[in-house]
Amino acid sequence: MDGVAPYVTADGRQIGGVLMDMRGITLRFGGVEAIKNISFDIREGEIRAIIGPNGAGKSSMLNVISGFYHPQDGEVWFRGEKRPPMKPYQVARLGIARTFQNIALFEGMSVLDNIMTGRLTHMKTGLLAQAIWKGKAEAEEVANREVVEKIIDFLEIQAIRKTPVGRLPYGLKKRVELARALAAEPKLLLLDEPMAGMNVEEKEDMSRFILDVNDEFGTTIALIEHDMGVVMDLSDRVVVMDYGRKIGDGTPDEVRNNQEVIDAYLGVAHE
Amino acid sequence: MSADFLYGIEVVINGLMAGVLYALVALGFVLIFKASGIFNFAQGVMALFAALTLVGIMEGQVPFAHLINAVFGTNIHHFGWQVPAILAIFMTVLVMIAFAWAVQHFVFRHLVGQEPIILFMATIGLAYFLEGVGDLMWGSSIRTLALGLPQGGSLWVEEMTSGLGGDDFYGFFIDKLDMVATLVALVLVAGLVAFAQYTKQGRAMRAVADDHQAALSVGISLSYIWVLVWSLAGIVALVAGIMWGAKSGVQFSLSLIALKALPVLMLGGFTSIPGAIVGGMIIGVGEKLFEYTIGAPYLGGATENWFAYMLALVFLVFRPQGLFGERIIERV
Amino acid sequence: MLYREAGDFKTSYQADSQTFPIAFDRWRYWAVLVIAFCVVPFFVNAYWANAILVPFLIYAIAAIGLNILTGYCGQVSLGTGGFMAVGAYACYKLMTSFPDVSIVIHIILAGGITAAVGATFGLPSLRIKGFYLAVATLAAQFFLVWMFNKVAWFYNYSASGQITAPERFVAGVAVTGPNTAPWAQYMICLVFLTVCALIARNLTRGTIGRSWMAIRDMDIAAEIIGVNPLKAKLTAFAVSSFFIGISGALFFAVYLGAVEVGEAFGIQKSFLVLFMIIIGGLGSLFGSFAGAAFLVLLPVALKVIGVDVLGWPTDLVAHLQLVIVGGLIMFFLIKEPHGLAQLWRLAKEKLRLWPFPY
Amino acid sequence: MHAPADGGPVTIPDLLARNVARHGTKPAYREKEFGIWQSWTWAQAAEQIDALAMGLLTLGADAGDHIAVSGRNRPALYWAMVAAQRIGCIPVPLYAEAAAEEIAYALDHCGARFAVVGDQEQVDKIADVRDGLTQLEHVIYLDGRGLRKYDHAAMTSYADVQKAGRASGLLDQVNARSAARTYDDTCVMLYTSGTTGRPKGVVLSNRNVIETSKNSAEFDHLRPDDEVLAYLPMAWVGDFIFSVGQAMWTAFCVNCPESAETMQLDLREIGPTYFFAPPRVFEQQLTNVMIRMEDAGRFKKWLFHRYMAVGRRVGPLLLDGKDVSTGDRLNYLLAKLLVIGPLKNTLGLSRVRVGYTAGEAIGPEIFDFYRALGINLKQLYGQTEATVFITQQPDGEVRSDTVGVPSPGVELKIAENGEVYYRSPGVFVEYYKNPESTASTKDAEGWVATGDAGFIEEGTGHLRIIDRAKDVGKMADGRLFAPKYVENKLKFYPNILEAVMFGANRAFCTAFINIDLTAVGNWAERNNIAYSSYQELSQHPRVLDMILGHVSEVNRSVAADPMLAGCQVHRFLVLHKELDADDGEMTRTRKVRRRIVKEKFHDLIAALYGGVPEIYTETEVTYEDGRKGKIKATLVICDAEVAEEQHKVAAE
Repeated sequence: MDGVAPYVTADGRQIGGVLMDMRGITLRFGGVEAIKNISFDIREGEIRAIIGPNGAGKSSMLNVISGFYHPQDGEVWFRGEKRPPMKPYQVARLGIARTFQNIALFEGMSVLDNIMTGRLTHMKTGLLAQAIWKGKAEAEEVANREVVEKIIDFLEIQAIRKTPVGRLPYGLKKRVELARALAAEPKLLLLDEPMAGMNVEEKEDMSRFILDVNDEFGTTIALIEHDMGVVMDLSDRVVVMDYGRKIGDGTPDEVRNNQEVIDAYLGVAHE
Repeated sequence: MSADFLYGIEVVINGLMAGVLYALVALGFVLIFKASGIFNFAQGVMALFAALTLVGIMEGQVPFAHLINAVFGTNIHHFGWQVPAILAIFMTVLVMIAFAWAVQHFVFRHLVGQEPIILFMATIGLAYFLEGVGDLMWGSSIRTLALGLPQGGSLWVEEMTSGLGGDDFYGFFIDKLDMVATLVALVLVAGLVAFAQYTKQGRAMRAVADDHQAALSVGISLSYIWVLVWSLAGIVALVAGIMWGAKSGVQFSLSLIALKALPVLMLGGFTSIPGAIVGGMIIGVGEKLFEYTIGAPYLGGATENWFAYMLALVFLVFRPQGLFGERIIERV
Repeated sequence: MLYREAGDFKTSYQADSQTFPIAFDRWRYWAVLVIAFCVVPFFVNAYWANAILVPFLIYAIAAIGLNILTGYCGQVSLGTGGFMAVGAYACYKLMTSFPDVSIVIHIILAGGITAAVGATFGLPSLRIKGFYLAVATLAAQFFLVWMFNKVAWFYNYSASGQITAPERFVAGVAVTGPNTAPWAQYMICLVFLTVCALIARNLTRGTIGRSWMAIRDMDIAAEIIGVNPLKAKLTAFAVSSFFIGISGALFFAVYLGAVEVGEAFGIQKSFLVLFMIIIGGLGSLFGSFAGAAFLVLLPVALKVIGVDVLGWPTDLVAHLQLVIVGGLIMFFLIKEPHGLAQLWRLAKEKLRLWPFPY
Repeated sequence: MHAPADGGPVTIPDLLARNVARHGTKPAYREKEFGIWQSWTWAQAAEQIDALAMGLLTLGADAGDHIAVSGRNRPALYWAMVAAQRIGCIPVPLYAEAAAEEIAYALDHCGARFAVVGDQEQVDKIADVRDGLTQLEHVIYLDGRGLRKYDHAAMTSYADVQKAGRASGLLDQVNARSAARTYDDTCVMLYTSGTTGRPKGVVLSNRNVIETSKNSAEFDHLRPDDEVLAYLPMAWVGDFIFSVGQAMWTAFCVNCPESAETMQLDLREIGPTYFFAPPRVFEQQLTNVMIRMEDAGRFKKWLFHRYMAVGRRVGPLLLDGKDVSTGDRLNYLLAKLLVIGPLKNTLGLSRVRVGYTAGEAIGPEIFDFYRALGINLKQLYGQTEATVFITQQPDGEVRSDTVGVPSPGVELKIAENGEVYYRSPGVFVEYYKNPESTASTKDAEGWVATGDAGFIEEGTGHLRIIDRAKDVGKMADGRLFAPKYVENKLKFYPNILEAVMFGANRAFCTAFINIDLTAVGNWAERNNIAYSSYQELSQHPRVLDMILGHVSEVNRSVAADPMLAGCQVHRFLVLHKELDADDGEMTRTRKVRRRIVKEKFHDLIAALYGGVPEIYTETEVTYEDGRKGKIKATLVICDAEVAEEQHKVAAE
């Protein structure tokens, strides 16, 4: 399964070579081992799910990928290069964007501004040019606004463009956060429980958007999700974690039939 | 022993004594901060206000005399009686408790759940407000606080220690008032610690500090605790006010001196009582020594104004959570 | 009620993201500018200039500066007084060392120097947050004031320890020194304020402004989506200090003329400017103006009512002022944390929806 | 009527070329997209059109082909129609929200080889019925969202077609084709939603469209700097004339909203100067205004009512240029400042110079409301077969109860049975592939039967429409039965959405009534009346009371008119469901299909005449997603107060 040969999924999407490779990642907080020597890869164009019971270390893993936590052990390879220890914002510039488990929008800003912040990694003009505004800064602003508007249109949030995010209902906030991540035009998109706390309808919308994103922009997506149904529908391959260990890795079906997984995860779910 | 060294010692001793006072005020901060997460910038002004009130009551001054005269064209100033110190102190304590209740009831009850920085700015507003009220009640002229506390250098100590360092050392010069202050402070600190450790309210206080929800769930009334800590802070402020007031008169600068407690906290950490004490000592000794060794000779003196802050600043850069504060693990 | 927006549509992003997207606001803005530049100068007299206009203009600059740091970037600073002092003394040293360079240059340079100092004191903000930082900035306040007091070089060894602004001219008109015309004082401050406000607006509307606000609203998330906290915070400190430095320079050179650091730039000044932006509205340029105007007018109003009308003693009124200001701060933080600017915004909303309630 | 002697423009493409020459750099089309109003000048639009035209050639479009166009109003789709004309094809705009089978019928009937559609929704609809459509060769879609995985064998994106076109360099061929078109060639074919039976394809020639556009544009002094909002179905003749015919003739700018939901917002942003809306739109707007004002504070309410009163009194007079006392003028000025101005503005109507309503009679108070705002709102009477204009109201002669005087170039005559006939340069060529209907509608001299009964007022020369000719019947005792007339009076109450009258060959009249959910629902909220469903609300005693009140009032006013006194509603019931196009009870343009309603609810009608107090019924309904279901209900039958017909007595 983990062969690096590119292949084509059932619905005709190109899955390319390895985009990100986590090798023997180990993360400790003081004495506690949140992640124990885990290795897995994420490949171009696929939707990769990370599942597992609460406290399995999923979020920690995402935080390692986005450079927020620094593993004591193991290597992170991105686009064929070993990634040196980096600050989160440097990781973002590599083209890795993410959303957060409990929404982390900038409450004080409008939807548009929030999404525009997603473009920061693409903005170059210096302080002076911005102070003058006319010319370089404005041109850059407009150019990026165009990109952002496409995304706004794509996620169907035109109506709330200028609303302060503070006033939005939960479901929409989640969507805006996705928009902000997309605005970075990431090579790898990390979604931390994109559907947590949503009703069925909202979940369906979100799933549709995730698929569309992967489909239209060919963005590689790694997501954490509790809703097994959703995961099985969405993802091409699944990593299963339990107590910081990797206990399964493969296509949804393979995982579904993996005894250890059933015991550890589905078992838990059935209680 | 060389005279210089001995003078150094003397400086340290004086520093320690000053430090104890800092620690005392710092405790006021810690109490409130632990219980309510409010960083009370007004602590200093509270000291000033307490001292003013004390003086005012003792001299039998009519509160708000100014205002009343201005509004009604009357010309009253004093009731014409003197109140004995003990009674006056007692009354002042009552005033501070009333103040504590008012603050809780009119201000911070409405700010529950706000970000700390907002609360902090609110206390700055409170400081202004209280200063104004103090001036309105008792007038803003510099007052002397005559509690009959011993003043001036202690000859006894001087004689005891003179000659230790040969002819050019005349013994330690240590102000009696400082000694008294130190004693009082020590007692109060001990008292507060004991209170926090062994009394019911004390335990409740710590419960609240640890976890509001939990405290609520076991039936502790937050606002009661908050009034309590504000009252304690008020009393602490009173003592500090008395000490400094007796030393350098009751005036606005008093509230600035109290600001010294801030760097103390930054050293000690906002949540740690021992931290506050140790921090106080460090600051006290540190600034005196610095002034003695570098400040006065090379920098033109008066370095106490900023040394404490600089020290804290530099220190913080290397240990943001302070000496005893627990490390914060950031999550997303 | 006054707004007529039908037919006021935008066909380009430039138009859509301009400062005053609504035509009506645009006209009002120009009207204000015209009055400020072409009308007021002819009527301003010494009293109005000294009591209200000039201090307002100067404090507005300072408030804009602090608002950038505190309101936009979320870093509370109590060092404003100290930084104003830097501006003032830098300006003084420049004026006296290079007498034949234009004062305008000096003031701008003074801003630059203050920016450097501010950035230095901003360094700790990378490690310490919230009121830890606020207290840390007190270090700047006390240290700087002390320094300008003790180091005679700064006040050219003058006996009084004061610094006094020599007479300087802009386009042949005296703008500093004893015999400066009120309108000249007013004009130079107005020009500086206008330019500063424009710069501030441009910075806050664009990339850098967004990274500031991102840091303010949620620093961790901000860093993860690509904001470099070091850059964001330091630029905030630098830009903020630049404005504050300019205001300090003007405050000394144009407004007071002679300054003793302790009283002119003491910690009270820091609080005053902080209060301006709290009352005016954190994170709003308009708020900076509103706050400055409010806290400049309040004492004047109180004095007029208290002393002139009611004939109360001055000190009493001064005390009342403390009570009122302190009270207002708490009131605003409780009732309207976004200050006058928010009230303004709401009023505007109502007018735009008129006659409908929503 | 013959082609312009000066050899002036004889086709829409000609007009386009003329506009490019005269107004090349002036905005011709705007669309709210990506947060701003994307704009195209006449020159740019022409380029886009040519590109598509050439693209269509590369796809092998032949002269005379029909090209279907379907989707929400978008510049690109308007261009598609002109592009079709450029290469001698006939554009056939279709109703975007029409059901798949309706679309299938149209596509099949006109034998379209190409279809230019908006988005996935349209593509899917066509895909559903594609097997049945032998002629349809290629679908061109505008918005590729979600279409990436579709089989593109017979499907291409609009942009790609244009690209291919630009690459092909077939411009000469395109020009040759459009040069070949004459004044009497077909300009467009429009399917009438037809209140009965299958839709008919109305063929309109260039002459029809251009002459009409010219006349009507001159009639209202339309100018190149006018702005219209194109939001009504493109398949409707009105939209074709306003957004294509008149737009091309006068070279004004056509603005397309971002989506149906944001229409109100976009309307406000654009602030059109020339505005058309069917009565229901004005009704809705008014209802919303009233509802929103309900929540306003005391003072605002008082202000609103005080100055709206002033507006009602003075506004219309000023509009009609009558002389008004200075006091009133000042008063109105105040009203304008405090209420009317802002109100107009928030509604987005403050710039409207000419506003039209048509299709249905409009309620007097609605009409007066807008006139009070100082909006020059006029009525016109028209048909697809007439290329819209039959009669319209000149400035200064506006009234709610007439439909105006004959439009320029239109002749009217009234048949003895009261049916209105007209003849004009706009009279359609034929019904496509349907000679019988053509013959039955249009006689040799070109007179066309409107199918409406009406009469021309003495003095004013204004036409008044009573009702559909075939619906004007006789009652058992021979008195005149004009249901529409009464129904409209009923519908003028905001609480009543629809009303259907019965009484032909009966002793007395009865009616079905649909309540307006927005209005009644809001009313219920304010009087805290709880209800769980439309059905429950519709049968709530207090609702019935309210409706009863309305009906009785109408009866009184009807009784006042001797001719129609017989048409008072004696008994009525409030329907448990809204009449709906999806259930075939209405046309897409929301006209009631009487026959179908009669059949479907025969049990209810029986009950109305049977004298029972209530009736249990089951009704089949179609849900949004096309599933069918049954709803059961017991409906209360109410007796209305009937006024004495003393006039008749007086008459004898």
